[in-house]
Amino acid sequence: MQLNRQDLIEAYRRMRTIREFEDRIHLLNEKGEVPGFIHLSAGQEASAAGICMHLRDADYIASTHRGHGHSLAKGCDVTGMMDEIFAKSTGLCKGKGGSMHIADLTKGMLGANGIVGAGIPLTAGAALTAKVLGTDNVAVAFFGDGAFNEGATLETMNLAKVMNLPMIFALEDNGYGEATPASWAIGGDVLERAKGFGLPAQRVDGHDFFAVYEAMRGVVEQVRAGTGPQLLHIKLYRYYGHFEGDAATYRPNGEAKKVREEKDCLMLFREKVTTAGLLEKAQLDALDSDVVTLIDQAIEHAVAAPKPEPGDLLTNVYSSF
Amino acid sequence: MQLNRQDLIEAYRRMRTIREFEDRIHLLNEKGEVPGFIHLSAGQEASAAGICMHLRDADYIASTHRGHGHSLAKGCDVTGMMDEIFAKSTGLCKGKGGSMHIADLTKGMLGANGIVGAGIPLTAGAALTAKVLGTDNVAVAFFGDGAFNEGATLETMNLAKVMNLPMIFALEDNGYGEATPASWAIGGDVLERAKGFGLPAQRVDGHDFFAVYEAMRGVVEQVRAGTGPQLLHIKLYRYYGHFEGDAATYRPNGEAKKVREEKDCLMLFREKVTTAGLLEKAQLDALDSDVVTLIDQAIEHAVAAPKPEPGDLLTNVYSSF
Amino acid sequence: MSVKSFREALNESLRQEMRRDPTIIMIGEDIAGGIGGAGEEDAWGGVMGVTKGLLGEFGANRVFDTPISEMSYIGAAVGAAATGLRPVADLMFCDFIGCCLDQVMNQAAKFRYMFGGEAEMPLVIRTQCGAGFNASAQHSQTLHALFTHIPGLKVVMPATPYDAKGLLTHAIRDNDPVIFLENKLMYDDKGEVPDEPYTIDFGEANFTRDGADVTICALGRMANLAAEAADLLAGQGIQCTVIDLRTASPLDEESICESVEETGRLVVVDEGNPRCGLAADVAALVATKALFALEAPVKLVTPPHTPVPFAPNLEALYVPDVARITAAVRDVVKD
Amino acid sequence: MSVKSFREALNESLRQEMRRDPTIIMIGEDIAGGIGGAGEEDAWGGVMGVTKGLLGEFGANRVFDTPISEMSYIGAAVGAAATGLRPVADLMFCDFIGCCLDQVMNQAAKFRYMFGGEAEMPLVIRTQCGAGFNASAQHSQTLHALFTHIPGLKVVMPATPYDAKGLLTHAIRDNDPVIFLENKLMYDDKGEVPDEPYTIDFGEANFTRDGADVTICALGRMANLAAEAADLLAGQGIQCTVIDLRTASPLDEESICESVEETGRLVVVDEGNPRCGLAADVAALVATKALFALEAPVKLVTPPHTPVPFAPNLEALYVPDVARITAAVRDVVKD
Ligand SMILES: Cc1ncc(C[n+]2csc(CCOP(=O)(O)OP(=O)(O)O)c2C)c(N)n1
Ligand SMILES: Cc1ncc(C[n+]2csc(CCOP(=O)(O)OP(=O)(O)O)c2C)c(N)n1
Ligand SMILES: [Mg+2]
Ligand SMILES: [Mg+2]
Repeated sequence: MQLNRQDLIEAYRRMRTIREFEDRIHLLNEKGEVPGFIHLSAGQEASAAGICMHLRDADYIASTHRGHGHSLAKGCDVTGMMDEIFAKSTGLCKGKGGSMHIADLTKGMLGANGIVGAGIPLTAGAALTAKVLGTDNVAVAFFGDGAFNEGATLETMNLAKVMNLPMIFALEDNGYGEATPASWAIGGDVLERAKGFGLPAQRVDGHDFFAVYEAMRGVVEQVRAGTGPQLLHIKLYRYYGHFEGDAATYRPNGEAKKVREEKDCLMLFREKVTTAGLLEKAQLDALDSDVVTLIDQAIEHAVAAPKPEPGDLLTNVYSSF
Repeated sequence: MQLNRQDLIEAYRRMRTIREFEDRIHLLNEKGEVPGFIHLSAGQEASAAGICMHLRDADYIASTHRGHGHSLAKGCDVTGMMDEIFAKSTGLCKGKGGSMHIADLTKGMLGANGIVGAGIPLTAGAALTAKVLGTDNVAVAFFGDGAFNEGATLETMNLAKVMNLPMIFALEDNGYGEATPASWAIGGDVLERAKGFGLPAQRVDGHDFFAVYEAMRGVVEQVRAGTGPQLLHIKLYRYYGHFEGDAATYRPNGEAKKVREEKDCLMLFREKVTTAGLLEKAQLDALDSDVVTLIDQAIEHAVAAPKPEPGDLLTNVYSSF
Repeated sequence: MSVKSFREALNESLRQEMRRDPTIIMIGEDIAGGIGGAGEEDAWGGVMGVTKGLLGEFGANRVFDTPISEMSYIGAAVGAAATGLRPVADLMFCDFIGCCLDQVMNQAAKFRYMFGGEAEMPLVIRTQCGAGFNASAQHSQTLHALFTHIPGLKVVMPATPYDAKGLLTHAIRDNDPVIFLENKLMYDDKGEVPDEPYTIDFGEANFTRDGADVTICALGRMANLAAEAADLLAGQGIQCTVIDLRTASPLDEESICESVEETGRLVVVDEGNPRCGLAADVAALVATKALFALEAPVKLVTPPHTPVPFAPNLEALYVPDVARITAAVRDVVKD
Repeated sequence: MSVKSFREALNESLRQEMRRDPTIIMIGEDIAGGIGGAGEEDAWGGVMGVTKGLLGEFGANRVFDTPISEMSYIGAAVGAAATGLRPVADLMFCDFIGCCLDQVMNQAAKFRYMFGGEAEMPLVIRTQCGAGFNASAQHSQTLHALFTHIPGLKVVMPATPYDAKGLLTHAIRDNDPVIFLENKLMYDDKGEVPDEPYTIDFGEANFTRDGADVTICALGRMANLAAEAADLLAGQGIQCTVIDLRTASPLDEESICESVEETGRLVVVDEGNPRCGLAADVAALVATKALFALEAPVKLVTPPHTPVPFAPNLEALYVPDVARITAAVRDVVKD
């Protein structure tokens, strides 16, 4: 799939929506206006968009504690997500899940997840469904550098290989698992480790939407064709702390600033498409303000939306109640 | 450490003891004279002996459900083991553990284990003890090809690497995990997988005591010196079924017979040492009959030994009772 | 209707349901056995032979052997259940839950709730429990209480071949995650089992004996021992009501309380660990909801709070037996 | 003696014990934070800052950050405990037990028994529990019952800074595996704490209020709510005995039964899931051992049997609070 003008706009729209979503939640959280344990993905947008642009609703992804970007990129409703994060009954999970559990199975979004690594076996299950039902759907597990050392992740690389599942391991390496550098926590080399499980693997610059998009194009084509699982090692960076409230003192001074200034995925995207004359600056600016409006409205909606009813405490435990 | 005459005798004695121990338990089990879930290691003796000959009491090993050979090779008392397998109060675990839980911490034997993969994190703990206390002890995890796909195993390869633990991964690949061929169950190549975690790794013929011994010599020297964990991929074969009672119908006809005839580790050892004039046949034969006597006596002891007392049911739960 | 073993009853349920619904799959370690090898393809049909022949009938795209990777394949079953399949996963021994609890406790059990109802989880995990096999501390546990403690799970433990088939069929058709515990001593138990498919509802206890003096609650193998004890005691003039709970979650609270209202006495027999176990749970139910019916202290017949010992003579003392049950009943009726 | 926070009390216990005994180590994810990085070395001291400063004092051969690999590092702690160290492992949230239960349930808890007494297991696992933080279903559980169900484990849940220090110090010196649960809402709670080391024995409940009308049992944060409720009720003429159990395993059965013998009424408050939970366990104890003392049905105040909801208004309904406790007490005394 070559990127036409429409696609480029869509890609930018998705990335910009994520950024605005995250930046605004950051501010709202500082002011104490949203509850919960929140992990923001600002800085990592090119990965979510570059991958999900290749997916259809029937393809599944599973995400992590840092799931807003993946959810938005996979097509979850902005208002439904914002309502959820505000703990409202109109939220995607009726206010019962929150930031760490946003899910929309109708969009192929199997859930953010509070347990590091847990989304990966789940993704294998979605891939298994595709295999058994004989569709050509694929399933993508997003996970972090820290999650790369969980047993669930490692086992599933093997399982997916030997079961020949249509599954993609999207390792988003932002350099840290909480406060711990990936360079310390990961023994050996990421690509070699994946290959040691028999998985084709490649590294890609996660700040560059086009790099992610191109790599994923080839991967998804092969995986859909049934050649078995693959891994993408996507190098990127998160701008905010590990969770909202974390001052990120474990990062060298100025590290985040430098990445923002030199490699920001939105900036790079704008440069590329305007330099190449594919889109105009004015168009992108207009999109930016559309997105601001969208998020404004979502927040407005979320603030006004009703809380869950007391009785909701006891529903959705089993199929019968 | 070069093998002198004494060492050769010791090596042979250990291997022969294991074989005789296993063969006799096989027969006893057929006759219904020993209780429990039993997994025999006959055929795999060269690995247990070749590795443990390099270890001292203060070095630890952890074993698997198939633990008799490792225990014997590490110096556990034959009578204590036999008594345990017979569920007697004089057993190494007072009859409360049985075949799958034989342990003797005073000999550095951290326990057979009924849970596939569970011994591997435990071994990392023993290695951690060595590191913290500043001894030059090492710790060896024995495990099978099937266990190589457990999260516990995979996580620990990484943990041991990044914590630089004095630990050796002894992967005894007998071609099957229960009824499932390793060639199917392991995605990718074993050595590449280990190297993907940053572990030096080598393959060795587990039918050949000398090959195991030589490989382990180099490995243990480096690991003791503090250069970090390594993996040995030891190719071997189990003669009996997965557990006692398993007819092993999943193996091609004649596979076991062929290995026994062509690659039996005791046979190969005898050939080598007699051909090279290092030991004489008569000497080996005498050793064989010593071992038979030893096992005879152990069985006799086990048969006569007292069962646990009813009160033993309630002891050893906590340090206070 | 014909006489079948527990093993055959389970196999028949699986076979009939898989014929009925092509989205039902099976996944586990050696549930076929020999996969990828040169030997017989369906070499085992599970360690206990329960799934024997299913690979042959349904093929390798319905019956999946896996590597030894519980977190991963149980998790895959959870993910498959959320996305359109109805997996019956096999966890060889319930003791191995320690290797995959997260996928059961934090994923399968919570999806529906966390997602505000927008998830189905038609997952069955079949697993073995029970001591008496000299299999020692890591292969003999009976962990239904651990599962019962987790909201979102259903927990089933059949006592007879008839119940095994009916409850498993129900479990497969249920849209919630079900932990289905099979006592490893019972696979050769025999009983009348209808040939056609049928279901037994969850949360509906089975009154296997009727008597006015005391209520005995139990499930799984213990329910059979309780019935045996009741028969013995009947000969001695003590009439017991025996309630086979069938499912630990949901629990048929009503039947228990009603029976205790009638008999005034309660003995709970259970093979799980006593602390925070199912026996305590049933006792607490009565202490909160039917206290004034009690004419004697409740008696719990459980193993001691210890791991399962290896030695057969100790193991025999560990597992509740008919003698301990009758003694407990005699104790409560004399008060 | 000086006023310290719960967090400080724990830190002091760890620091003093590590000074005393060089075989005590700490291991966990980000218990220092920043290891291997260019930033501040001891960036976090644990997500809640409890272990802050310990890396600085004891160095990187006593305080170990790990990769995100619970089975492996908890297992390493178990192995280290069996071979001569006294590890204090940190499991960030008790919800993560699903990733490492095997090493806790089948290894640490069973070694001594399986090995016929020939193993020591001086292991402490510190972990967070508790709802009320809007942290949703996978970061808010209170799983002490799951641990209590497992023979071989000891289970501790302190209610005050004083108890936190004394119980943690005891846990570190104990030769059995101890699960030490800290409620995440309590780290800033303040109280008088002696500066010198001291221990509080396990299995010895703390009578925090004395009253003849009803016995309230609880532990951890719920024990404080129970005391609050008792104070409120005292003003209304209802006198409560409040028993802070301190440890769920071992359980101070004697104190509970003796108190119920005196008051004739029992309310158990607990934040765990109700089915096969600790509240049921305590109720069962009394139903079996002190039944005839009861003048009213036992009341259990627990969350409903559901996952923990995210929405703060639902979560507030989920966690037991003073109002629900007082209501329950009023209910049992009116019978
Ligand atoms: C099983 C488990 N262990 C630990 C945690 C605590 N935790 C939450 S996020 C996180 C770091 C994850 O790092 P990474 O995978 O790199 O993702 P990132 O946060 O960088 O996006 C940790 C340790 C958890 N939620 N689950
Ligand atoms: C966690 C766990 N899963 C499954 C089993 C059942 N089981 C016992 S031995 C075994 C096969 C192990 O294969 P391998 O590691 O190759 O060792 P081998 O038996 O060949 O010596 C299996 C699946 C178990 N005991 N523990
Ligand atoms: Mg990261
Ligand atoms: Mg093997």
